[in-house]
Amino acid sequence: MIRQERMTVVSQREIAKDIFEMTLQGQIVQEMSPGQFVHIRVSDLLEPLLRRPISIANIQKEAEEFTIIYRAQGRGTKVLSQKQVGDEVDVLGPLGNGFPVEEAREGETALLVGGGIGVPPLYELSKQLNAKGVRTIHVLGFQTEEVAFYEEEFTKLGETYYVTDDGSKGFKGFVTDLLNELNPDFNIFYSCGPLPMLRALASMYEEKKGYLSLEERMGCGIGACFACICKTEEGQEKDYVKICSDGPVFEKGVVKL
Amino acid sequence: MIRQERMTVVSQREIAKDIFEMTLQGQIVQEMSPGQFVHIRVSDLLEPLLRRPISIANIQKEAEEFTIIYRAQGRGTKVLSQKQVGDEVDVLGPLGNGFPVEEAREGETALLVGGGIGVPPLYELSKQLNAKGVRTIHVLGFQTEEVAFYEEEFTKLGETYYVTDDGSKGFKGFVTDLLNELNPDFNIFYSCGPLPMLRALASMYEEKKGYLSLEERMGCGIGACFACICKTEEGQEKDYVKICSDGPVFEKGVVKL
Amino acid sequence: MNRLDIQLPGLQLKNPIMPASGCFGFGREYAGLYDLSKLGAIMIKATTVEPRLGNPTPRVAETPAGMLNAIGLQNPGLEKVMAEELPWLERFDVPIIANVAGTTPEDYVEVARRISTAPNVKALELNISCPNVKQGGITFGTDPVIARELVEQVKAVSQVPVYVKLSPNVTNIVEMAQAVEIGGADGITMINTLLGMRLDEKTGKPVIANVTGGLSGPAVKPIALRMVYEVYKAVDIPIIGMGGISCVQDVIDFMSAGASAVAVGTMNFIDPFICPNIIDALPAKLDELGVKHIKEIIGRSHR
Amino acid sequence: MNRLDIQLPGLQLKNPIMPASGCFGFGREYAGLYDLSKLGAIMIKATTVEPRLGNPTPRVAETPAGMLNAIGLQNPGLEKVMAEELPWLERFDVPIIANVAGTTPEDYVEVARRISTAPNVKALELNISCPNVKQGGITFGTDPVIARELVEQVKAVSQVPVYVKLSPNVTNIVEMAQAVEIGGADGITMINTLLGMRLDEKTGKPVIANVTGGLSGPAVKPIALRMVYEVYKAVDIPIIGMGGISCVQDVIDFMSAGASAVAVGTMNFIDPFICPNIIDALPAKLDELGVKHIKEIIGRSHR
Ligand SMILES: Cc1cc2nc3c(=O)[nH]c(=O)nc-3n(C[C@H](O)[C@H](O)[C@H](O)COP(=O)(O)OP(=O)(O)OC[C@H]3O[C@@H](n4cnc5c(N)ncnc54)[C@H](O)[C@@H]3O)c2cc1C
Ligand SMILES: Cc1cc2nc3c(=O)[nH]c(=O)nc-3n(C[C@H](O)[C@H](O)[C@H](O)COP(=O)(O)OP(=O)(O)OC[C@H]3O[C@@H](n4cnc5c(N)ncnc54)[C@H](O)[C@@H]3O)c2cc1C
Ligand SMILES: Cc1cc2nc3c(=O)[nH]c(=O)nc-3n(C[C@H](O)[C@H](O)[C@H](O)COP(=O)(O)O)c2cc1C
Ligand SMILES: Cc1cc2nc3c(=O)[nH]c(=O)nc-3n(C[C@H](O)[C@H](O)[C@H](O)COP(=O)(O)O)c2cc1C
Ligand code: FES
Ligand code: FES
Repeated sequence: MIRQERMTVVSQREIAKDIFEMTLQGQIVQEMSPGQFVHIRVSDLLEPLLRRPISIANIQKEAEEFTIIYRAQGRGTKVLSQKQVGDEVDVLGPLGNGFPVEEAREGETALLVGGGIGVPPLYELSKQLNAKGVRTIHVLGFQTEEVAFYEEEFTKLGETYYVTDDGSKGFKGFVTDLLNELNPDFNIFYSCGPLPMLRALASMYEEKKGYLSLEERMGCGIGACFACICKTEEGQEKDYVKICSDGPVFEKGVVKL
Repeated sequence: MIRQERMTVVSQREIAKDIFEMTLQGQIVQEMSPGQFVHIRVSDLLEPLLRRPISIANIQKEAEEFTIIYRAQGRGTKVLSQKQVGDEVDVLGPLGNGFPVEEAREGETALLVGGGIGVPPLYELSKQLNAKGVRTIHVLGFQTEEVAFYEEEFTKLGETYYVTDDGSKGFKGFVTDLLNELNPDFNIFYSCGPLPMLRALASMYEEKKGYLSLEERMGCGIGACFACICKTEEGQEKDYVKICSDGPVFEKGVVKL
Repeated sequence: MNRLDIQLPGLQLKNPIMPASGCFGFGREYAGLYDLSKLGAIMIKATTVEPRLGNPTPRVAETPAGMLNAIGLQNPGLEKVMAEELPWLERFDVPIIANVAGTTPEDYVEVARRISTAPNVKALELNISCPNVKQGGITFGTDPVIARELVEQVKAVSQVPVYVKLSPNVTNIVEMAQAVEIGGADGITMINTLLGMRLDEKTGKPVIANVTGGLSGPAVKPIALRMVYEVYKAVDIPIIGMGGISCVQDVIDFMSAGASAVAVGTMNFIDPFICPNIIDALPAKLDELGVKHIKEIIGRSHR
Repeated sequence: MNRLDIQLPGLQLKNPIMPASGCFGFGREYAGLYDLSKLGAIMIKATTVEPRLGNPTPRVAETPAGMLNAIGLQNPGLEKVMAEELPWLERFDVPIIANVAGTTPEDYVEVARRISTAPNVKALELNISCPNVKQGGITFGTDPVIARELVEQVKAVSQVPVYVKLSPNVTNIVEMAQAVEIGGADGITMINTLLGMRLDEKTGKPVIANVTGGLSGPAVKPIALRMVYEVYKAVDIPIIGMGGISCVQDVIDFMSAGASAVAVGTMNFIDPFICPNIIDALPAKLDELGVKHIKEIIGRSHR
């Protein structure tokens, strides 16, 4: 169930240039699953006004804590990055439908492809896949080394490749370039990142089962305002889906990319 | 000179119901005098937007600290009351022309009459008067005991009388009622508080030299926007004064009350 | 004693608080959060004869204390609203106000004729003020003669009272209000959004794919309040006020200016529980103001 | 190389940043804070033939991300402005834009004729959009025919180029802009304030003694930006844009939408150093955008 909760900041640190990792404590953690997101009110004042959608990156149910990783670039995320341990944050969540962990079976291999601030939700996904005995390969794209993060964390869980636009870390180029070279063997892929990346992946692995997490500007985050519409491919039951409540994760082939 | 400074909160406490005492540290303290005010931006965000004018209640030049006492009632002052020690606050000041301490001479007696949140600036005034050997009598009006403050502080400096609307502390009634009974002997009076009180005082002590501190809603606080105009009595050089830059303290008889 | 009930043409409101059209879908999402029967009424999303997919995305953008939207009247169309959405809403004890939109007068008439027969639709809200569609919408809302004629035509077919939703994007809001009153409107709802724009910081191009969008949220409240105040003085039909309501005090403000009830739009997105929270907070507010029934507040600015 | 200079009719601007009329007095107060020669220009407070005391107080009220004002064109009158304020401003190396107001066309003509002869007045800004005075002001700003005629009369007597300040309180801003262009305006300044209101929480009565006030500040920026965007497409004279500018990005936004220069109003009250701060921040912003001269930004939303 979707709930609104004032959660407490347990930790906040800058883990890469303008990239913050924040851990929040509260009850709604119990209902979270990988690929879902929360809608965060960064200030109790009326400006910035709208909530910010941020993916769930790490869930720790026993501690009632979850972690987000976000880029403090615009006005709202900058305000968020100024919160201190002990401050309260108004969180609406968990929202949307996440990555289907159940679609990968024990012993199979899952390819996880992330780009920039699309990388965070893949971490919890990888944790849960590994927990059920799915092997994971991580291919993570960033602009430069400066803004890359979580190398240690991902490496612990499986084979991990970094790709940067300028080659400052790992492979130079696009994640799809690396994938072409690597030609990994896998049963299913999950991805979150910029649209061009998702598009390239979807056409590259047309034959494979795959799940893609999309982004759009949001109003309500719960399906009421029709802000985050995405048209579907021919032959789907509905003409459109709402990214916030039908997604943000869709099976490849459902939405027009 | 008027300056804008990010000052640091050194202490903040609730000293009566919804009445906060906040001490700020910074360089502009050096230029402050009693009866002047500061214009405070309560948030770096765009809402609440306008600065709040608050009187200077206590100046400690050696420590580079000054104190304000304010009622957290509206939106902006409530935000201010949530600031914690170590937070920074954007202060414009010192502003306006304060109480002329020099008009009272050593050995003379000054009557200080305050009402509600008009009481704070009288504290620094009393300190400075006492420092130069002027005897002070304090008559302080509040709605109820709950919202009264600084009894100890004022009592240390001179004879102090409290007046409340409901008699819950000190004399019951208006400050002017008490003054009628008390009939104090003094050379000069200084006052800050609600307009009806200032009006009553001005007519009660028509013969005496007196200084009154006025309030008006402000925009700029420095004399540029013409928000805080007050008409003057006949015979004055100008038709109007600006409370922020010509005042907030005026000699009795200058402005139309 | 119910201190909050309000009677308006066609509407027996338990309380004067309702979600504004387009900010609450057809209620399904919020029904997962709280009991919709708590609301005074529900203004459902604009309905047109045919289903509409609306404008391309991005459709929303943030502005200082406000937001822009250019949804473009996306809705499943009259048939589906009649067959699925309205019957589903019958489970709640709450009157529905159907927001009616179209491209031509015939569209409006057709939607009004049909939708006004739904058992839980107690009133229509003629949307002559949507700034986000090329045809219809706002053009009906900026010309008093066209507006009056449209109201007359819709009144002729509607089975329930007709409220007209005014656009703030006009030189003279009073003239528009008087025109729809003459046309036979039973009430006025106001205001719809103000036309605005945001640019992408890097490219300088409009953020909203439709170039401009409708501005709503707290930023517009002073404008909405002024317009309600002016219209209250000039017409004899009741006003449902909206535009930036974000707290119980804002409700008091709109009713003081002359609104008989209010709608909350944008703030549902920021605080999904805002409507029930405001309803719960109203009695204490009335105590504070020394008022027995909320009706006593209506129009007090003018007294 | 100066990357910020802008040439406009009558105005050689070092940079496109100037304080907006009424938000900077005649410069004296801000001159105590920084060197006014740093500014691109100064738009001085509205000047009328006779001295004016303006409206009763309260004259300002806060709103979400904005403020209302109803100063009512208080000013010392033409004689004193000519004799004291303008000569005093001559010590700064900065062009003055004189804001001209009045009750009748004759008033406007009289002020324009005289004030345009002051040596540092390089342009006039015809204020046909003040919402806070009963007569004149906004009535000239909402009727295109009356506006055009007034511009023609003022142009006939002015020694310097005439900019016309448009009111946003109209159905069709483009029509107004085109009318003043036909009337001979050399440029347009926009926007003035939007008519709004705030009520006292306890009494429900208007906070502003004049009942309504003009809304300004960040809240109105999306509306102002949309209007600049629309007018830029429709006229060939330059625009000085304003309405809610609060940071260097806002300047880029207004110029992207089509303004050749901008004015900062309300935010001077919140951050008295905002104009010089923005000027200092502009070069780095241009670097970020990969632009050599700020001129290249003008109108880029349309390209
Ligand atoms: C389902 C979902 C999950 C996301 N997960 C993450 C995450 O884990 N980490 C992360 O750093 N970012 C994530 N994003 C992107 C993040 O929401 C935006 O970067 C953020 O909202 C921008 O806000 P701002 O205050 O920095 O920018 P501003 O420019 O102040 O934002 C203005 C408005 O535009 C919206 N907006 C701007 N950019 C985007 C965008 N790219 N996507 C959606 N809305 C946008 C904002 O939400 C806000 O309403 C996610 C987005 C979605 C839709
Ligand atoms: C020169 C001067 C000195 C002052 N000194 C003190 C002091 O020492 N302690 C104290 O508690 N109060 C003082 N006040 C009053 C104080 O400024 C207001 O109580 C405060 O601005 C209200 O802000 P808010 O956020 O609580 O209310 P809101 O209702 O959010 O205020 C909305 C707007 O109205 C203005 N406003 C509301 N009430 C007043 C008022 N009474 N006077 C001026 N502006 C008002 C606010 O500044 C703001 O712009 C002083 C006022 C002036 C003019
Ligand atoms: C996302 C969104 C969609 C809207 N859709 C409609 C609509 O379909 N019909 C309508 O009459 N008004 C629509 N509106 C306008 C609102 O009903 C309301 O009049 C306006 O937003 C002002 O109220 P607010 O400031 O509380 O949001 C919409 C507003 C928003 C923000
Ligand atoms: C207190 C105040 C006084 C103003 N006085 C004038 C004036 O005398 N003449 C004028 O043309 N505009 C006047 N304006 C309007 C501003 O010049 C400007 O057009 C408007 O405030 C929008 O800009 P902003 O949002 O940056 O304030 C005034 C605005 C304010 C806030
Ligand atoms: S954000 Fe409102 S429907 Fe998706
Ligand atoms: S507050 Fe601006 S002149 Fe006094």
